[in-house]
Amino acid sequence: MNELLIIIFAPLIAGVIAWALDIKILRELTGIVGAVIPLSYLIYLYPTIDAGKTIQYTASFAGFKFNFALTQLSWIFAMMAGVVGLAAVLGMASTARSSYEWLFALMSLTGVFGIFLSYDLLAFFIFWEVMTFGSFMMVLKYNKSASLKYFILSVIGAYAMLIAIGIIYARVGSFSFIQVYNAFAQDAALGMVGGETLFSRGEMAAIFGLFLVAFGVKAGTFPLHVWAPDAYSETNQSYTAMFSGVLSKTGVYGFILLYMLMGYRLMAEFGTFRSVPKFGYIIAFLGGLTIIVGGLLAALQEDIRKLFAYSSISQIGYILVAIGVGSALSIEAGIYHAISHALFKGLFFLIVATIIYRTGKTEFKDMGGLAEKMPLTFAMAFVAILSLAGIPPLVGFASKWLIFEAVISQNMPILGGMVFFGSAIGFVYLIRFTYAVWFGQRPTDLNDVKDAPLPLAIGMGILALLNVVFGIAPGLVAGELNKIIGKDVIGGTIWELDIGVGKYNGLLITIWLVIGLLVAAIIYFLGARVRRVPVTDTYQSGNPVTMDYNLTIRRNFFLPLKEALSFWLRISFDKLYRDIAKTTEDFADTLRNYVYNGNVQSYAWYLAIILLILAMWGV
Amino acid sequence: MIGINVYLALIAIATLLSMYRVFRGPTTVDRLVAVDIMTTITTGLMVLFALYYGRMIFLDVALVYAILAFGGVIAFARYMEGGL
Amino acid sequence: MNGQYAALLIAVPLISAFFVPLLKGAGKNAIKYFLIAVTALQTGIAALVFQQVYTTGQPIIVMAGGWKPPVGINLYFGHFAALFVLIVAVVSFLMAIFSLESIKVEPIDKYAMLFLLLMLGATGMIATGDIFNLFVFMEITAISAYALTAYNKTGEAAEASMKYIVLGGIGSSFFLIGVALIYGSLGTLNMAQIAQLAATMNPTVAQVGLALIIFGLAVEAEIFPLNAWAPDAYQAAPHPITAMFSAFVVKAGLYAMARIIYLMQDVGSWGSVLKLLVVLATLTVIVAELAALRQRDVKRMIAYSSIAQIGLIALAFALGTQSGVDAGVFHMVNHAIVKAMLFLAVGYVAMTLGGAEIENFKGLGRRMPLMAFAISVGAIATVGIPLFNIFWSKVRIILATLQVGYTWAAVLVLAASVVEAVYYFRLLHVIWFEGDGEKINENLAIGLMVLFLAALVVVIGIYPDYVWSLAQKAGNDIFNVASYIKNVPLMGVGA
Amino acid sequence: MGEASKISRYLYTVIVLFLIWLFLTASLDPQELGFGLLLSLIVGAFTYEIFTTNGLANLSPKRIAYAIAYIPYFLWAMIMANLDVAYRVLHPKRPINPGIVECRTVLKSDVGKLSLANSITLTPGTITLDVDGDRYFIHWIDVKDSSVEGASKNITEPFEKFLRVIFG
Amino acid sequence: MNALTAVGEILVLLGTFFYILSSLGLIRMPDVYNRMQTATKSATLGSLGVIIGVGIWALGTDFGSAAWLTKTIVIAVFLLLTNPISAHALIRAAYKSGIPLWEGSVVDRYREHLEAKEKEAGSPKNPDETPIKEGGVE
Amino acid sequence: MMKRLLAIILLLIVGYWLAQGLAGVPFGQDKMLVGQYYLDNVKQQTGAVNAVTAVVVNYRGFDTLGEVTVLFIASTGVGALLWKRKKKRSAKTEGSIVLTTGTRLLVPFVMLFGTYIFIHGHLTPGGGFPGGATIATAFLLLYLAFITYEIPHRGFEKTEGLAGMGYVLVGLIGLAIGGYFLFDWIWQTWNFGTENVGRLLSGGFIPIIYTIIGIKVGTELSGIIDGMIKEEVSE
Amino acid sequence: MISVYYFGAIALVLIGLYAILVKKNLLKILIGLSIMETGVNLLLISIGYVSGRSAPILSEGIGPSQAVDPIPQALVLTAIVIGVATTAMALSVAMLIYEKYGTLNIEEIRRLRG
Ligand code: NA
Ligand code: NA
Repeated sequence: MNELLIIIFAPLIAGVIAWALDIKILRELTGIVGAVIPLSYLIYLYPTIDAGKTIQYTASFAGFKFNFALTQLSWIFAMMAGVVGLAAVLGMASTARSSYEWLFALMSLTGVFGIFLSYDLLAFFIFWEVMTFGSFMMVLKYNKSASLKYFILSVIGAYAMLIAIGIIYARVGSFSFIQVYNAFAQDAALGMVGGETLFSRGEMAAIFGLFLVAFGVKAGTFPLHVWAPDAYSETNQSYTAMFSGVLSKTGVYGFILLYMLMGYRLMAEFGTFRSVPKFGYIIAFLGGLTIIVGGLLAALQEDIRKLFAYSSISQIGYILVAIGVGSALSIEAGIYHAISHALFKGLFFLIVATIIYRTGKTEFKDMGGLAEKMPLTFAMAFVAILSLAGIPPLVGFASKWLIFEAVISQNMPILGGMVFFGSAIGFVYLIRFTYAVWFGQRPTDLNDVKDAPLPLAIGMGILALLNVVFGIAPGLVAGELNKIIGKDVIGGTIWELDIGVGKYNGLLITIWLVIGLLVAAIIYFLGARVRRVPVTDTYQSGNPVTMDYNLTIRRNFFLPLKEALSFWLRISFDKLYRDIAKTTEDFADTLRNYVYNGNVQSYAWYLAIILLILAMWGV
Repeated sequence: MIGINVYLALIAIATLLSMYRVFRGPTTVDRLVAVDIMTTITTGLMVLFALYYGRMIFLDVALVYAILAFGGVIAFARYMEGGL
Repeated sequence: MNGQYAALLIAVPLISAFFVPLLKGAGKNAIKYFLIAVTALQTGIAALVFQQVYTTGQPIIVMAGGWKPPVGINLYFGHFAALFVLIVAVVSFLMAIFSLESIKVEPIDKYAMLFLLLMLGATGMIATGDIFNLFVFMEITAISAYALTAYNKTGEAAEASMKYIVLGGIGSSFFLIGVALIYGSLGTLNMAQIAQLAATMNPTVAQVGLALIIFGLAVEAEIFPLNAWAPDAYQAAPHPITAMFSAFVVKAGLYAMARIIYLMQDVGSWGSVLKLLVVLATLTVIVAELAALRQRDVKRMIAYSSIAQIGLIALAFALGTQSGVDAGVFHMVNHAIVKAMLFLAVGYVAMTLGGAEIENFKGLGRRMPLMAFAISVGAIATVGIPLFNIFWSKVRIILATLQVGYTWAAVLVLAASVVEAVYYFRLLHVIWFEGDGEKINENLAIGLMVLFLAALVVVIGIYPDYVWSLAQKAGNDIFNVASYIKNVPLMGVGA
Repeated sequence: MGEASKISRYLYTVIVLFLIWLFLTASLDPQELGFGLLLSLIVGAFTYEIFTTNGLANLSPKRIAYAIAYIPYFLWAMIMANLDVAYRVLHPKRPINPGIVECRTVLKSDVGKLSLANSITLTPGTITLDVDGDRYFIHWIDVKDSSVEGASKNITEPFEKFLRVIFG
Repeated sequence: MNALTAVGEILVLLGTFFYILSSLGLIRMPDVYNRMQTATKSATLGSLGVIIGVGIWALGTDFGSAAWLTKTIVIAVFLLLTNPISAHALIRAAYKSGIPLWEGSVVDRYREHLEAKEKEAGSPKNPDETPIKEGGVE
Repeated sequence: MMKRLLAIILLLIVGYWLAQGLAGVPFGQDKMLVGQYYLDNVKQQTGAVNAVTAVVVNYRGFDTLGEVTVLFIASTGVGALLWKRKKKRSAKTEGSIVLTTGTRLLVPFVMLFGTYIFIHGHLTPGGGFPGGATIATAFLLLYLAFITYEIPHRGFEKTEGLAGMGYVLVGLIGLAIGGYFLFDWIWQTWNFGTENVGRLLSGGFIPIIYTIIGIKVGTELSGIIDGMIKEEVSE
Repeated sequence: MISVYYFGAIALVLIGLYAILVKKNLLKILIGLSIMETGVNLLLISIGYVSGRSAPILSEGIGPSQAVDPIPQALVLTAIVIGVATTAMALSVAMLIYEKYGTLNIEEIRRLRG
């Protein structure tokens, strides 16, 4: 069997076995093996990819030719999926409750690998569906309305994609990326010289719009993001590490594909503005809006799962901004941020999983002072928080910095502002998370909480480690990214990123940081003998901190913000969609009762009317 | 003499005339009586047609028709008086 | 090998149906087992025919009475008929087994006869090579369907049957007018000869005749808005019969429609007939899906879903391209399997739990896990999730539709599919995540049947190549009229 | 009157049926004759029990002679009846005086009663409405005498002298 | 033209006349009872005329054979036997389904008979108790 | 009223359309293709004088088999739908002596005539269906005249089944002897009755099939009548 | 100009359809259906007619060139029987409906809908 197929199908097969076995421990082991195999193969294939080769595989199946390829780009995305997938699966070993979850989690992982390794539109679509279905089933188990929302939007997205693919296929006669690319390139060239193009302007707009919907839904782009907060929060949180960390990246990957396959054609058709393709603005500005909306809403959440769900949305916004801008640098920056988001958000959700696993609580108001009880988890959270907040020397800083530079270098101040705003609001919600969960007074029922179980700890460990490693040595990532474009867009060394207008040296910063920390530690230990005070025994302005005060940060902390935004919060796309759905259902009812009214004579009239139409049609 | 066409036409007219009662009624039995008469006349018409075409085989058709019509009329009549 | 034995496909169910009155004394179960035996035998013969046609690649032409067409009526077991007659037989066999458990209403002997004749009618409709004989077999199918629809003898059943009768009656009358026109113009009823001479027809006659024939068949093929009888009939009929309606009865009508459409492709107004059919087929999908959306009766909901799928097949056939027809045939096969399974499972649940209302399906995952599993597989397959059989045919239909340039139709059909996804989603949720209850012992035979069908769904979903190659050959059988004409040994009357 | 033997009844039925067959085919082709006989035998076997009680006794010369004589008599009555109808239908004033009267009959056999009833129906201005035992209820288009005796004298008696002999 | 065709045609002519008469009676008479009075008789006689007439007429043609006459006789006898029976059944149906006699009717002995019978029986006779008579009718 | 008006307008348009179609098939014109072949060859190929019969039984035997089946379905269906655990005649008024006696006299004749019709199917118009219908009329008359009359159900159902099987068997014998289902082996293999064309003993298996059909139709229609005429008896 | 037979046939079909479209009583609708079938049969027969020719029974001096088309007649025989069968089915269903619903008014026979 071909190695690409092994990478793709190993998780699914493992999942089916785990599901069929349904024996505790065995199924966990099988599941982990299913996640390890693709990762191992990807690592094993690295030398080949590094040598600039692509691994191709073509299968004739169901009357179609399916193409698969492992390219530099897909290898990067697949690695991301492999790592985060493994971490998530490790987490699931602790938190998953049934073989059902193993089956569908691993099925969605297969979908993800399939998407990244497909080299034709149909395979891409099929694995897209597999992934969607698997993740949908994961949500379904936990929450009906969340899964329904996710499902409907996903199905709409998938069907949008199918139509776009179908239109392309109808003209090109093939699904293969190469042939599709060639056709579009030729078309673009023809269009330049005013020749007869394969696709009309309207068709190009339709294809672009359809793909925008398809990828936008999956990525959680505003205003198609409404499924994400619920879906991310209403499932196994270990799985969400993969869901938010990897699955949403398929949307990102889709946008990149869009650029690769038909970027020229779209540019030729719709032109550019300040050297950025006009269609790219749409993606970029939707990304910007996504950053702001996601960030603000994240700040307003009372539930940690929701907080990170919205945070995920917001972070994807960054990536879309970067990709939308469409320069070589910005695309690399986008992918870089995709990786770092996968790493830190995966880590976050595993942390959330651990907290929920140990405490059974999800809301700020029920938490506090956990740092003392769960030191390891807290350490992980510390890494994640720093990374997300974009504090050097963690990976989050490197990618955000790149995006900011890429946007600014394209002279796009508004987008730059949006990105900056996103970072600011990120601090806001992270502070709350930091304080409300880990510090302050601990509710008494959490006094017996234990730290993370081993599998979860390993999973978190892997991700935390990578957060640090890629932060200290950002060139590791940048080097791979450059290979996609084929030139050193991001210069520098392993430790240093150099993009001409600016430099970032992860190692240097780390060294300074370590020195700083050492100084702090020395001061701490050499300082006056401080009385050890339990975190719960806190005074403020000479008065004991009451539970009421303690709760302020945990409950409606950002109420003023909420009130300030009340006008905007009332505009809810969620509600709009709900209204549309309700209207559709009512319409369906009316139609059903009117058309199938039970009266045989009405039915006979239908026949007569068809006869009339036949007669009038002149058929 | 007068010619078979004329008889055919006249009998056909008689059939049509009895149709009047079929549509007019007013009671169901009126219609039934009319149908009965109509079938009787039609039987005669069919026999005459056999002669017109010179095909004796049509006489069988007329007899089958008479039998079925008789059965039908009796059935309706019995239905009307509650005899089914 | 001489293929005349294929006439047994007609003779066996007939003679068996006639035999049932003699068996009446032997008791209800004897009749039910007899039914199983006959359908098994039919399956065997159909398998033989299938095997011969697909290995030799040559159709079997059964010449009734030894008369060569167009003098005599011939049956044409080409790739399509061979495949579908087998499906008819297999589904009948499964439903005969299901009847063992599910048919309690008397008189069983009459049920068995009507059951066999329903199977016979569909077989004949698929096999016949004569347009009037098609009418006869269509009526055999329809009238036994009328009777079986009302078989439960409830008010609803009678009502449903009456609707079916009235609409079916109008349809068949106009069908016959169409036949009369075509016969009047060409002097022949043989399909191959009609195809041969179609181009020479008076264009007005051809237009009106073709339109009327399509109209008549569209009632049986459940094309909107001629399908108003169908939800009622599906809901009211005994469960095995509903499965048969959906799995092959409607398909026989659909096939007949496709066959005649393609036979008449030399007729001037062909394109506009197809266009109209595309519109109606799309409407069929949309209206049926919307009607299913808030349906409380699961059997009726699946009935609407079935109609929608039929609309999809009709759309595929109306595209007028080889790829469309292939996709349509493929979808027919897949849909037959899935809907047989769904109606089997839903029927069994309804008879065990006392009704098909959605409330009865609460906690089904715990109460009847096998049936819940089957319904889930069926639902997921119908929605068109990869790794399940319908995905492949649905994608093919959409691609074929877009290839012809009916983007609007593809968009509308997919929009309707979103609706379909929603109601199946709700069903699944009710089954697995709502309610509770004690586990009920599920009937072994029925359990095995649904597992078999579910396995088919998944196997075809994972490995569609074989069935797809069958579908392609069968599709070619419909689409490639020149080879159809060539294969029928017309004796040159009137030439 | 007692019942005749089964064989007699059967043979009588077969003979009648075969005669009808001869009339139907009017052919002396042995194939026709043979099949006619065969079918008469088969149909006779199924139906002789309801067809006749007297069997071959019906074929006595006297009865046949009276039956033959009855034909012109009846036809004449019928033609008279129709001329009467013609008068009433075509007369602009439609001179009618209808009512239902009762008659008695001396006939005993069912076939006799049937023949009487049919004869009444087909002759001047009368239709048999019902028969109950020996009492006939008759719709009369021009009631001349509403008493039982008077009506009988007018309506039933003219036919009975023949029918009494033919059917007993 | 020969004697047979002449006789036949005369009979057909007369029959046709009675047919028309019959349908006129059907139209002109005031109620269902009187319609029956006029229509049944003339239709039957008309049939006799037309049908036997055809039989005889055919004998005089070049395609004629004895079978024409015998067959027409069978048909004529059949009608002669059945028409009064159906008239009887119909008039009974009319009466029992409650159609009143024409307002000018002078007497209704049947009503008296039925009323007397009802009084005598107390309740209407149960039809189930009357079994089919075994044996023939003479 | 509006509805009626709409219906009329609609029907007029449809009618006009149909008429347009029919205008392309002129009345009275010779449009025969296969039909002429039948007329030219019927006597020699099937031994039947009545071309319609030959078409019905020989050339288009499949239609006829189907037709028989349809009627069988109707009888079965009526039986199934009107099935009651216990059924009984529900007539309230007895037939008068006029009707009962008339029926007694007519039934043998009607039955004989029914057999006459189907046995002469290849020579005269008619055949199994009108013959069967005639026979059924005899039973109808019995039902109408005698309010307690019932057909022998078991026997009728079995006869119906046997007749149907007989038809298929004749067809299968054709398959065995001549290689084709519904092959007329009597005429084409045995050449029975070739010298008799126009007489009774000719027409190959037509008389056999028409006899079978006649019996089948007769019993079936009687069964339908029986099914419809009776009502449920509550126990 | 369209022949009177065609005209009659179409008229019957349309009258039947009219009854189906406007009559409220189920039996009348079924009668409409039967009328329609009759019209169709008449049409079939008319289509097979050839001017100046006789029934396709090749006796009594009628040869192959003097007979009308036998096929439509054969078809009509079949169609009639099918019509009878449909009518029988329809009537028994109507009886069933009357038994269960106590009415034959189609406006009231609509428990199944939606
Ligand atoms: Na009469
Ligand atoms: Na009469």
